[in-house]
Amino acid sequence: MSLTPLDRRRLDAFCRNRRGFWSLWIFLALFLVTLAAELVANDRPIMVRYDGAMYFPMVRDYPEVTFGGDFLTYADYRDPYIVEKIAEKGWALWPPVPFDYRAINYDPLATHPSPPSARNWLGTDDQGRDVVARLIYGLRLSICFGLALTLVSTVVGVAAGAVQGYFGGKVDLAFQRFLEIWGGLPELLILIIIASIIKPGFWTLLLVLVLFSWTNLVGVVRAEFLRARNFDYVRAARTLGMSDSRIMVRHVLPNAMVATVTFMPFILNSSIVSLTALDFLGLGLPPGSASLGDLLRQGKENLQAPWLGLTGFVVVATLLSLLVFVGEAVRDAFDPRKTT
Amino acid sequence: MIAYALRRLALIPLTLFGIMLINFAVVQFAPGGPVELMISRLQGTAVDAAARVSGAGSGETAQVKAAPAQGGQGAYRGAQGLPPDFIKEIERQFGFDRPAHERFWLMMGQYARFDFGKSFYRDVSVIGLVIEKMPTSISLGLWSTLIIYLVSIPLGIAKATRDGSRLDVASSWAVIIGYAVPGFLFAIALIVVFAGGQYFSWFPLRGLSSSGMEGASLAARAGDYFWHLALPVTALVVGGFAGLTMLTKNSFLEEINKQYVVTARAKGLSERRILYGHIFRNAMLLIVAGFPRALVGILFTGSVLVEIIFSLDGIGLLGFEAVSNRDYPVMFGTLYAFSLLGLVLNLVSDLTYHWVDPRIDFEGRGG
Amino acid sequence: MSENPPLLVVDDLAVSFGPVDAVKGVSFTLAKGETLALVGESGSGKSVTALSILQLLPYPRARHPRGSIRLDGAELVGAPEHALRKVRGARVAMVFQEPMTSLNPLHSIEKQVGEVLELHRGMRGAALRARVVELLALVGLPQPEKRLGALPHELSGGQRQRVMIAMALAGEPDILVADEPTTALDVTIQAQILALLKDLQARLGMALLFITHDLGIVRKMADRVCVMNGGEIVESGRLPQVFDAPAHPYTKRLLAAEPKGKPHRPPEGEPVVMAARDLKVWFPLKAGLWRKTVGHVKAVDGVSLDLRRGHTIGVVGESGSGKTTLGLALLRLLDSEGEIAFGGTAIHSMSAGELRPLRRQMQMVFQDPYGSLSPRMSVGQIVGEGLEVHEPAMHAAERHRVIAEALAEVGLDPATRDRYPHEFSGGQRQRIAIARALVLKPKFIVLDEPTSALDVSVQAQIVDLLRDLQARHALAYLFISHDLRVVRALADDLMVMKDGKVVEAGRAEDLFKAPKTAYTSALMAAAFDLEVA
Amino acid sequence: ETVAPVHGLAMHGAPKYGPGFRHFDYVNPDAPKGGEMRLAEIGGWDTLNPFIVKGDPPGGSDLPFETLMANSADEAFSEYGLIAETVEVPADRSWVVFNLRPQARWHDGKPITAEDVAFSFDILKAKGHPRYRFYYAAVDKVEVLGPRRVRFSFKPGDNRELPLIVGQLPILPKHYWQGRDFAVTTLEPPLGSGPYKVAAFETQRTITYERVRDYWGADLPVRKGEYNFDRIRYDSYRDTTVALEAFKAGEYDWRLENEAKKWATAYEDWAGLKDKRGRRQAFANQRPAGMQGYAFNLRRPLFADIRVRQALGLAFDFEWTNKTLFHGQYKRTGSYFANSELASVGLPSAQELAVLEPLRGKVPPEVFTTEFKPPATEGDGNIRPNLRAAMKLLEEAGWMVVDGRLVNASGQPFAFEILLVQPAWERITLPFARNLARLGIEAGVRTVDTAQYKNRLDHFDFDMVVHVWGQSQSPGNEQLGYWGTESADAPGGQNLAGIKNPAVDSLVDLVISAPDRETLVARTRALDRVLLWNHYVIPQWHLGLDRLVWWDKFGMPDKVPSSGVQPMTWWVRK
Ligand SMILES: Nc1ncnc2c1ncn2[C@@H]1O[C@H](COP(=O)(O)OP(=O)(O)OP(=O)(O)O)[C@@H](O)[C@H]1O
Ligand SMILES: Nc1ncnc2c1ncn2[C@@H]1O[C@H](COP(=O)(O)OP(=O)(O)OP(=O)(O)O)[C@@H](O)[C@H]1O
Ligand SMILES: [Mg+2]
Ligand SMILES: [Mg+2]
Repeated sequence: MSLTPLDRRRLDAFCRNRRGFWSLWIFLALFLVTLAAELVANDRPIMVRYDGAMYFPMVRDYPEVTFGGDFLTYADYRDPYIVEKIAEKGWALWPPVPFDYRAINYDPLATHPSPPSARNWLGTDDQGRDVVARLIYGLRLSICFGLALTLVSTVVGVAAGAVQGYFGGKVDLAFQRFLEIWGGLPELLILIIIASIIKPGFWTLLLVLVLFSWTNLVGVVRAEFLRARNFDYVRAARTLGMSDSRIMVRHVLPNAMVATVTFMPFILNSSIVSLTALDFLGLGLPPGSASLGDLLRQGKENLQAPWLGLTGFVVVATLLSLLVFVGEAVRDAFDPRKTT
Repeated sequence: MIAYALRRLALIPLTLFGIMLINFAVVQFAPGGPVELMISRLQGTAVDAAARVSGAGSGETAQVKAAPAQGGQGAYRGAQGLPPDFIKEIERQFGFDRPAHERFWLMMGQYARFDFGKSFYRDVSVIGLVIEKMPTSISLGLWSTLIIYLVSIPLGIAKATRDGSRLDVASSWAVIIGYAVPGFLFAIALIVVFAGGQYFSWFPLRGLSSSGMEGASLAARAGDYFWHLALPVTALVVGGFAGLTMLTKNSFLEEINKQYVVTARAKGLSERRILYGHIFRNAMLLIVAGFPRALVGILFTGSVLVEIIFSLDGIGLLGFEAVSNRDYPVMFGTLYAFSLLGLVLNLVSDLTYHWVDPRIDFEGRGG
Repeated sequence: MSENPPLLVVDDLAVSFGPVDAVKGVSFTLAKGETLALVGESGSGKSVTALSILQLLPYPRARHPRGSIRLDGAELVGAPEHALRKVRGARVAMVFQEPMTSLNPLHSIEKQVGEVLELHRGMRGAALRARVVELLALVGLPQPEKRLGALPHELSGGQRQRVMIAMALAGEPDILVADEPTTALDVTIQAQILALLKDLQARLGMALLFITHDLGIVRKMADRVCVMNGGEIVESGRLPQVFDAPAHPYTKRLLAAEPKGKPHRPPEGEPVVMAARDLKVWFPLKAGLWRKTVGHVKAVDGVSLDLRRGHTIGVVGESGSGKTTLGLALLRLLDSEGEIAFGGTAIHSMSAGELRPLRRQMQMVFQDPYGSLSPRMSVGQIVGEGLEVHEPAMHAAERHRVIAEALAEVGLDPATRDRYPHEFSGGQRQRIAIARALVLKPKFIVLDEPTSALDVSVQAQIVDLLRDLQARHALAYLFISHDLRVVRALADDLMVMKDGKVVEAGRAEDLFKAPKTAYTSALMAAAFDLEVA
Repeated sequence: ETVAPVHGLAMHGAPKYGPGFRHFDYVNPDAPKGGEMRLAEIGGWDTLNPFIVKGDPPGGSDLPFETLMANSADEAFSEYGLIAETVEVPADRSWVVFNLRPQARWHDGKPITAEDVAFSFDILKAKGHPRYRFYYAAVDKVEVLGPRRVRFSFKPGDNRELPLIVGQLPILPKHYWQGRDFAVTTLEPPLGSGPYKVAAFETQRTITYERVRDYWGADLPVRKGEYNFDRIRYDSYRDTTVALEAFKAGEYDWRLENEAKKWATAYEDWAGLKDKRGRRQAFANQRPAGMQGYAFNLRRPLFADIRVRQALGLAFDFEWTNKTLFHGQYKRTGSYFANSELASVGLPSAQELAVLEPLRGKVPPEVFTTEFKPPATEGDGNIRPNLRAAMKLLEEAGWMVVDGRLVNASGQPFAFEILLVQPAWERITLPFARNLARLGIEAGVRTVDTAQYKNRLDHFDFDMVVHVWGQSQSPGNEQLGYWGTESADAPGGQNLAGIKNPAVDSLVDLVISAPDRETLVARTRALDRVLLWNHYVIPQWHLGLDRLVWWDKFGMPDKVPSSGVQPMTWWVRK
């Protein structure tokens, strides 16, 4: 599919916003690295040579006995006993961060959380898990979750706001009442109820959070539509005999995206944070999951270990800045007066 | 517009009824009602609602609460379980011996007469509670809203006019970092640095007034008030700039290139006057549209954390605890009051749309 | 007069937008009390030149690769903001070409005019208001006291233009740059405005940079003329010199061009395409905090008409007489009372959904082309959208071809199809709007001042095109215009409106020859015999 | 029937302090009076009536009130006369008579009468906190025998605690409460008789108590050397971290730390420690710590096999947990009555054997042969030896590893869920779950909110929870609820593990009916052994210390009693 000249212009305009352009690349790079988290940070070696044979623990599980251990259960490659056995008859090639998000660092007998060291670049958390590894896995989860939640709730919210603002009248009146009632729902209680029915996981949480986050944009989008529907070009579009949905999508929406574009990065961020807030209700991700929010929570609970909170904060701030800058570039791209 | 406003007003009771009904229904499904909570309170096994947030009870040894007036010897008496007739009595006390629909109509009847009842757990009327907590919430809400708007809007405007400049980038960073700072960390950091014993003991740790200020002069009391407000309000606002600043900036960017701005410029108006006199009103719609939500948020929910950390008692905490403790009269009472406030604010903001931009109407279109 | 030392010197001015060179080295001078007319092809760079004087182009997108503009010897190009601020509005005022979009949509006209007075004349309170009323009366706005609180969208196109003029004059500038200041005005008002300008010029020694397509006005007003084409001044000199003995071929072409030809006579007895009975549109006038209705503007007040296949009804009448409103109401774009029938089906009671399939057959060219173009769509998309909706089967490539053809037909370079509307000149935008309506080949088109921003040569081209399309496809037009020459060239029936009512209607030829009412004859006289006025 | 009035009562045997004792051993009788102690509590308060179910009373709300008898802090369970001068108890303890002190006075100067006692009993039972209803359920009636003489008679039953429990009855002034509603929360400080009265307060924020100058009981042996501060203030904080900071900033004086992490790290930078204006010290106590542990739900067939339970216990690495997560502050719990003389040690004594012998065959054989020691590790995270032992046990129990997972003969995997209520426990439990995973066991960890947790516990809908069974120095009827067969199926009961063991039942009965302290201790230890060797729980840890920090302006007695530090025996150094 080739780009239309107009899209070309938009792309150019996007790229001309250097900050946004680089932010996007950095973000994508970060995201890619985290997508490949297993290869970057893992508590299994990439390759093991033992007794003349090659093993690929990342791909397959091998019982411990394979390497001369005691058990038929799968080997724990960080177990000093196994490490020793492998060292006797071969070698192991480790990824740059030899921990995954669950692996506990047993070797230096520090009290956890332990401060940054050569072994754990950003220290360990309060269970002795490597912060870098948790960050990499946590970013993946948080970004995926945040993106999905933001996307879904934005689409739903914008659509709802658009319908209300564009049609006005009875539709608006009824929809607004519905929203008001919906907004009056006791979020906390509903979450508690849901928590007592289901065992939360990625998708269920996504669904649950969408229930409450889609309303965020409705009000502002509605306002933008209420205004824009009076513009002459909307009237012109109507004269052309276009369907309402087409007018909304092609004519009004592009000119009523200010709030949406502005708030998207923030919605993404709050998606990430709200995921942890649920932990307090026991409706969070299963304990032990790595997420950015979890890091922040640990930071709060361990003020004596500032590297936890600081790492969380720096990552969130970076992520948010990147997204805001990308958002600005997107805004520029769609601003007719900024394109050449 | 009058007709529209009247219609909306007429719909408010209906909406309110809907909200109450839905909430009432939802509450029926909540696991563990007030009766169960009361029982676990009696048995000393309840975990304080705010404890999950405040960190109380994070010790590694699970503690059995000793009965306050006793030496602890008798506390295990509760271990034998509660007799069923006692549970029945608590149910009766809370009115749970009636069927749900009966309770609902009873409640709505009382609410229609603005009788919101009393808290389950203490002998204070819900209205009394709300009134008691109101000053704190209003203080926090008012000042932080004011500061956020007074800073964000001019900043957003300045950023729009200097889009892409160093000031723009730097201020973006600043507000984003403010936003990204986890609220509790920031609040605690404020306390450690400015109120703790370590560095500067400049500000008080708790509350909204010093004790013994009753007799002091008005100025001294006002000074005391702001002295106490400084830290909590700082903690509240720091995260609030980002959204509004960026919204203002983008709204202005949207307008700043329009033809009428060129006209205004051709008149010889100063940039400032163009921005505030001409563009402002055109760009303000979104800010107005977001206002009710922001206000209700700050008043009602936004400050639970700050209230906990600075040991303030506001509506936020009240509502949060009411839900967690299943203190239904308080929960429904605050819900009622704030829904009403929210509904009215919604209407006012809609009317403001029309006032800001008279082209806006709410008539049906299309279809 | 022209012996005065030059007040404004424009020297080798060039303007470029990115790769586009809009103006390529223009030089002229303007002395106190002098009137310089800038004429030329649509899109030749007249407006851009005018905007450069006040440095109002969208910098930094727009650049001046070279050239200077000096006012009383002081350089304006690249002058600092505060210096410019002293010039703008006070010494040099500007009437913008597109009054419809140039007013602040949310400020009352009182505020917009008053602001200039307050800023440059230091007026306040009652004096300010009195002066605003006076100014509005001067430019011929009816009942100015009553409409002080009106917002721009509540005014007709001509009324807005007059507000613009009042605004520019309020500062009593040394130089007035008027970019097509009378396009939306009927001839009577036009004459009144021109007289007003002349009077001011005489009294205050105001210099006038007049940009117009209307050569009649040039003849009447100008001392000197510059003719622009393709971003350059191809010929300049004193009025008689240029007009009587044009040297440049473009000037010759321009002077020769005039909407020619007669409406072709379609056969009688064709079916009625659009019929209206007793159509009424009353706008409520609101006041007070609660915006209570205190009266009505009877914009259209009981109009009936029958438009037959292949026919054109010309609608003329003073500015604010309800022409636009009538057009909008016929297409059901405004709520109205009365009956409307399209192709025999009553459409006044149809819902929007029922109406939608009929839309393709009835189109409109809006009086404010700029406002009617979606700012975030390219021109190609705008023109092609109707096709996309109504002929979904059409291949993309085919659609491309049709769009290019439509653009070419209205005299636009198809290569510009990927530009946004704001990157065009006023006349170009108007043509885009025409192309959008025509590309669908509807049965019925309302053309609301479709040629007001076009120079005579393009105008002639458009008129020919319209006539040609009508002949080929038996289109029916409702043609609204102040330019009676164009009306005469296109309309076979005529409707004269005043205050929302039809004062006179009938065969165009007859009316032109023998107007029955004084109102019509005054209009005619003013139109065809400007010098007389 | 007449019995001689005595000055004090012990649960078993004779009280430690004889008649005419001057003061408790753990006080300084010459402690100077004066000064102020500032304390903090978490959470607000809204009522000054601590005796009812509604409202939250402030810290120290019991200071203005007194009971008939006062506990001593260095005995298992003994009481000495406070408002009561003497008590009369028959040998079968079927009733009790209290003779009130003539000098006992309310703060308004009126004497405390037998009527007040009867009134207190009635109103507390009728309108007071429901716990009074349970405590005094076995009290048949109260009779006022004279102006200062009152008698409580008990329903038939062998409950030796009752006179002591009645001794704990708070006494309220009848004349004050007449015309006032006892059942509602109040902000009017109720009239009391204790060493302090409320001086100033702000609801939710702070309260100050002031020493009563002419306190009638100041020189009583049970009061001597205590309550030395002129003023005691409680400030309310909502957040623990802030409360800690406030302490460090000198906003209050005295603090009990309950988090190992904070104890180890949070005071390092405390200016008070650096310049020696503050102190940090842990005081050992002998308060029974009870049993805290991962409790198996025996109702699940998965845990029916004792070898399985034992194997799971082997996977819990206490030493590592303690070292790396708790800064080595905790002790492993090896008894259900840890940190007290009730805990079993070594091999069973003769007296214990006498109790256990009849049960031979019904209890695990190790009870007689081996001292119970929870499995130990090196503490370096390498628990291979334990895992080997565990695997062996599991294999014996019929489990085997297939495809890395532990399955039984019918191929069902070994999977269960550890249910938590406090997020803070996740960090302790997740490493345990990781260790289990190495045995091929799939242990999920789930944290839920209080209401749901309670709900699931009430219906025994869990596989494993963390639970603590609190114990007193004097175990009694509560043991039935903890371990009795009958309570195993009572919803909401405390027998979470679902123990249904006749041997345990008979031991519990013996404990409850123990005639004297010595027998009680022996029988309790026997019970302890049987419970331990049944591996009903995976024992965790206990502290046995009061971790204290304070601004060093106080003097304190030389001796810390067995029930821990008593702040009210401290005084402000001059
Ligand atoms: N913002 C812009 N970006 C790019 N090109 C522009 C822009 N504004 C104007 N142009 C181009 O500059 C040229 C001159 O435009 P200008 O508005 O001066 O024409 P004009 O002579 O006033 O024509 P008209 O009579 O139609 O108003 C046109 O070809 C137009 O397309
Ligand atoms: N929305 C509105 N609210 C109030 N009055 C309006 C509104 N729209 C138009 N009018 C008034 O209706 C009258 C007719 O307007 P209309 O636009 O139809 O005039 P017109 O004949 O097209 O004039 P022009 O030639 O100047 O364009 C004018 O007096 C105008 O002020
Ligand atoms: Mg132009
Ligand atoms: Mg018009």
